[in-house]
Amino acid sequence: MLTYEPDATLAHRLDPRTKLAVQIGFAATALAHTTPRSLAVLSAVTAIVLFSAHVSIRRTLVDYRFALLILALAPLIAGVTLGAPWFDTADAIASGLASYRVLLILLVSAAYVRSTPVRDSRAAIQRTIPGKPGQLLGIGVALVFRFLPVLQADLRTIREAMAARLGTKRSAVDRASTIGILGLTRAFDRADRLSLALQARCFAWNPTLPPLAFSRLDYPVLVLAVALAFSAFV
Amino acid sequence: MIEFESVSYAFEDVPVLENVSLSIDDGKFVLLAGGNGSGKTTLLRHCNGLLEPDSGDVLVDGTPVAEDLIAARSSVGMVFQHPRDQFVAATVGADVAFGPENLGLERREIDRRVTAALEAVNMAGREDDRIDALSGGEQSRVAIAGALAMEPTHLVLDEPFTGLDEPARRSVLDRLESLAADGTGVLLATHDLRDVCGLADRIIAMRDGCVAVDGPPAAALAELEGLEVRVPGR
Amino acid sequence: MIEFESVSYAFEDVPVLENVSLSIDDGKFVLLAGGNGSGKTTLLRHCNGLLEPDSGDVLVDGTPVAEDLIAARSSVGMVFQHPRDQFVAATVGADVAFGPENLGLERREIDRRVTAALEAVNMAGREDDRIDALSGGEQSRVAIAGALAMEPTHLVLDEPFTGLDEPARRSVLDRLESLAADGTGVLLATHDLRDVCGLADRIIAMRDGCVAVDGPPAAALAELEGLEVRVPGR
Amino acid sequence: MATERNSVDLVDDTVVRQFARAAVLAALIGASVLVSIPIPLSPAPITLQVLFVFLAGLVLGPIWGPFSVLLYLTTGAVGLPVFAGMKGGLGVLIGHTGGYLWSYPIAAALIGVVVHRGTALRDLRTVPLSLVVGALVMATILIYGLGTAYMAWLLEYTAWEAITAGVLPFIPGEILKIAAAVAIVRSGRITPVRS
Ligand SMILES: Nc1ncnc2c1ncn2[C@@H]1O[C@H](COP(=O)(O)OP(=O)(O)OP(=O)(O)O)[C@@H](O)[C@H]1O
Ligand SMILES: Nc1ncnc2c1ncn2[C@@H]1O[C@H](COP(=O)(O)OP(=O)(O)OP(=O)(O)O)[C@@H](O)[C@H]1O
Ligand SMILES: O=C(O)CCCC[C@@H]1SC[C@@H]2NC(=O)N[C@@H]21
Ligand SMILES: [Mg+2]
Ligand SMILES: [Mg+2]
Repeated sequence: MLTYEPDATLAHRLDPRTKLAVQIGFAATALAHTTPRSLAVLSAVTAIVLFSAHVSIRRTLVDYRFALLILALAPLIAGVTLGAPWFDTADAIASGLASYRVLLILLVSAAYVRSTPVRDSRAAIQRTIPGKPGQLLGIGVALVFRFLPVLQADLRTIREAMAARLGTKRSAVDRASTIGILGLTRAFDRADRLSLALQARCFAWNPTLPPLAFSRLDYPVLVLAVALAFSAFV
Repeated sequence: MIEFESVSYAFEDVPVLENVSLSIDDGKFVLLAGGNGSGKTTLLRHCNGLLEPDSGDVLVDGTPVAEDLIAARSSVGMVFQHPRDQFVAATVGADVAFGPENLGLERREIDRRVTAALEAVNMAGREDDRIDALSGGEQSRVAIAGALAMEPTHLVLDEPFTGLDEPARRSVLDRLESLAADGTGVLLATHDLRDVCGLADRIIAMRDGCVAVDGPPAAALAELEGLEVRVPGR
Repeated sequence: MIEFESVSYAFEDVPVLENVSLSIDDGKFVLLAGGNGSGKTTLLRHCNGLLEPDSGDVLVDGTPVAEDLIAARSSVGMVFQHPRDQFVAATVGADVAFGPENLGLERREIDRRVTAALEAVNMAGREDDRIDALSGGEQSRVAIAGALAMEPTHLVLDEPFTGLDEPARRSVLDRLESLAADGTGVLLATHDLRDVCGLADRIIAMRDGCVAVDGPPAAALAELEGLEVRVPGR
Repeated sequence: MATERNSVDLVDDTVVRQFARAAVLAALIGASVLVSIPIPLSPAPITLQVLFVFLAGLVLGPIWGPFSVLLYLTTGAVGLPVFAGMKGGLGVLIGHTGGYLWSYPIAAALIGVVVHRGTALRDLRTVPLSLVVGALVMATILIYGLGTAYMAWLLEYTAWEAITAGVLPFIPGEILKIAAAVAIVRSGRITPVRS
């Protein structure tokens, strides 16, 4: 699975806001252009981005194999017609090019995922989105990061608790509904206890934010991001 | 009898148990001591197949656990380190009855066992209480009752005295003693040997995933120096 | 100083605290004893406004908690009975830093406190460990560190020694002793008075939601008969 | 010390309570994608996300429900593997299932507004069943409308192609999810925070 990995690549050293800007600029221009020529240019940009984060294209494509399959399927669905000629090649090609750009967008965001720890993303959100919503979204991201494995583990624990006392002997429906209801109530119990923990630890609107600063490296990349965004209009 | 034959286990790539061999005879009261992170919980979870060894074998009454999980789980009762992980129902009575129900017992026998188990932990008459409205120590008691009600031939307890008050602790200890006298094998993990080591037939102490000390109390106590365990007189 | 003035509290219609009055002076080490369900946790949760009394008043440093929650929450640090209820971040370092961050301290000071708190619980250098991958006792230690790092003027601990091994328990006790000596008010709920009552300035014991005994250790110990608490020599 | 404390601006307790629920529910939506069943008929897999979007609107209401879903989208955007098939990244939000994802917060808001009629949350057991079901059906229509429209635009499908690929295969599943959501809130095990 594609997740953050500590490293010292160019992408790892960039400010998360710069990397977000690049993704947005890239997506904007990719959504605007589907000619083979522009897709060739965008492919080159994608390759550079992936290289700068040491993302292995092969591993990423394996991770995204399902999305790939889907995107390969898209032109077929688009090409099939209800009457003669049964298959419209022009439609299929148009859809094929359109889904190829979606693949490029996915790959570019893979570079961000590989190179950005949650702490950085949280800091970027809190510094970019003003006021209380930004604050809550930032902390919220950190909390989801904590609770995602916890809730997954809860489901495992419930299954273990049932297994340890031979719950495996019950019917599948009985087991599934126990796991479902228990998993859900446990999650909401956790939320209510989390709110006590936040209160006890002085959860405030104006905490010290994680450190974050643009470096010299960021400016040229930001210029690139802006250029990409503007190229959407040409 | 529960036997470990050169069992090793690692979480991902961190080794936690290394080449552990031991056996717990029926009718013996065995203590499992060791510092935080020494591998006690990991060891106990092998006894009923919640974890499977990476190498080596765990046998219950002569059969490898993996070969007959149902047999292992009906003869090994387990109290989890965190009582809340163990609950599968919303009320005390329903939770304690869960195991006996899965054993396919008659309703009369189930009720008898639930009552007896709740008495042993000083929670008689609390069948209809909601588990999430109990205090911490009361929850620990219900977790113990859940395992007792299965009347297993081996009982494995992971720091079961957490949060128990004095009469409850006394009562559970008495019950464990009389169970052992009647032939149940009891394996109890704890940090504090001070007043249980008088009851034990044997003490096993772990360090860094290995069995460091294993023997009758008198001999074992002398060797526990440096093992991060509380002993009488220290 | 933390003061309770005839505080009563009921969960729905079940009375849990009845007319509790007491005060905890700065620099005193006070033990709170009592059987399961006697109301210790409920009482402690009033100290920083996690619960509000149905009648009566709780004052921190002379101000009613409800009137100035900020003061109460930043000056009363709390360790929960279940360490896992207390975590708000995915890694040890991020969790311990959460309190100081919300107090708006400078990054340097935050880092200093995190390091010091982790040292006090024998977890130095474990900042980047994932909390979910810690053993039970290691989690208890991190929970204590989270409260210590807030450097509160009152410290409230609900059975903090749960699952701690001997060196960690010793280290935490030492830290509590030296904090009390430096003026922090320490209120520690526990079932086992055996080796802490030598350190205490005062013992409060509860029964059925009322304060049953309150006084210096020597006098209190003599009155604890029948109060479901472990005392030395019993 | 005193000045330092005065500068702390505590988050209100009722806000904390709803916020904590929103965060945990966002994590729950993310955990639910462990079950993603690819189907050959469609570029989108079968998932349980919509069930939790329903619960967000029903249990958290018109403000915190959409917030929770928005938080889910944000964590996905910054790379947590919370989207279908355990994927993450801003790209997914722009990709072929992006329309569905963007419709989720709007759907949660719609359910919250219809069911609770305002920011003070109602006890769900007192809300007429028809209103709950009606809200869920409207939300479903919204999700599929936006989801398929975006997919059709992005992948250059005609309207009919988009409907066969983006709507029809999911209808039976959607009926089950509505039934499950209704059963859960009627059971009374999970209730909105009422102040
Ligand atoms: N899920 C997990 N993933 C990775 N490592 C783990 C996991 N669970 C435990 N560990 C590690 O395995 C080691 C042994 O853990 P275990 O829980 O068996 O210790 P223990 O002896 O029961 O400790 P305690 O007295 O604190 O309960 C610890 O160092 C812990 O960090
Ligand atoms: N959320 C709740 N709803 C209803 N009743 C509760 C709730 N929490 C606690 N109680 C009841 O209040 C009483 C006191 O609980 P409390 O947790 O304060 O006890 P305690 O002294 O901390 O016990 P322990 O030593 O077991 O931790 C118990 O009888 C418990 O059943
Ligand atoms: O990439 C994602 O995470 C979004 C997947 C969208 C799945 C859609 S939502 C409506 C429909 N019903 C399903 O079960 N799956 C699709
Ligand atoms: Mg353990
Ligand atoms: Mg308690």
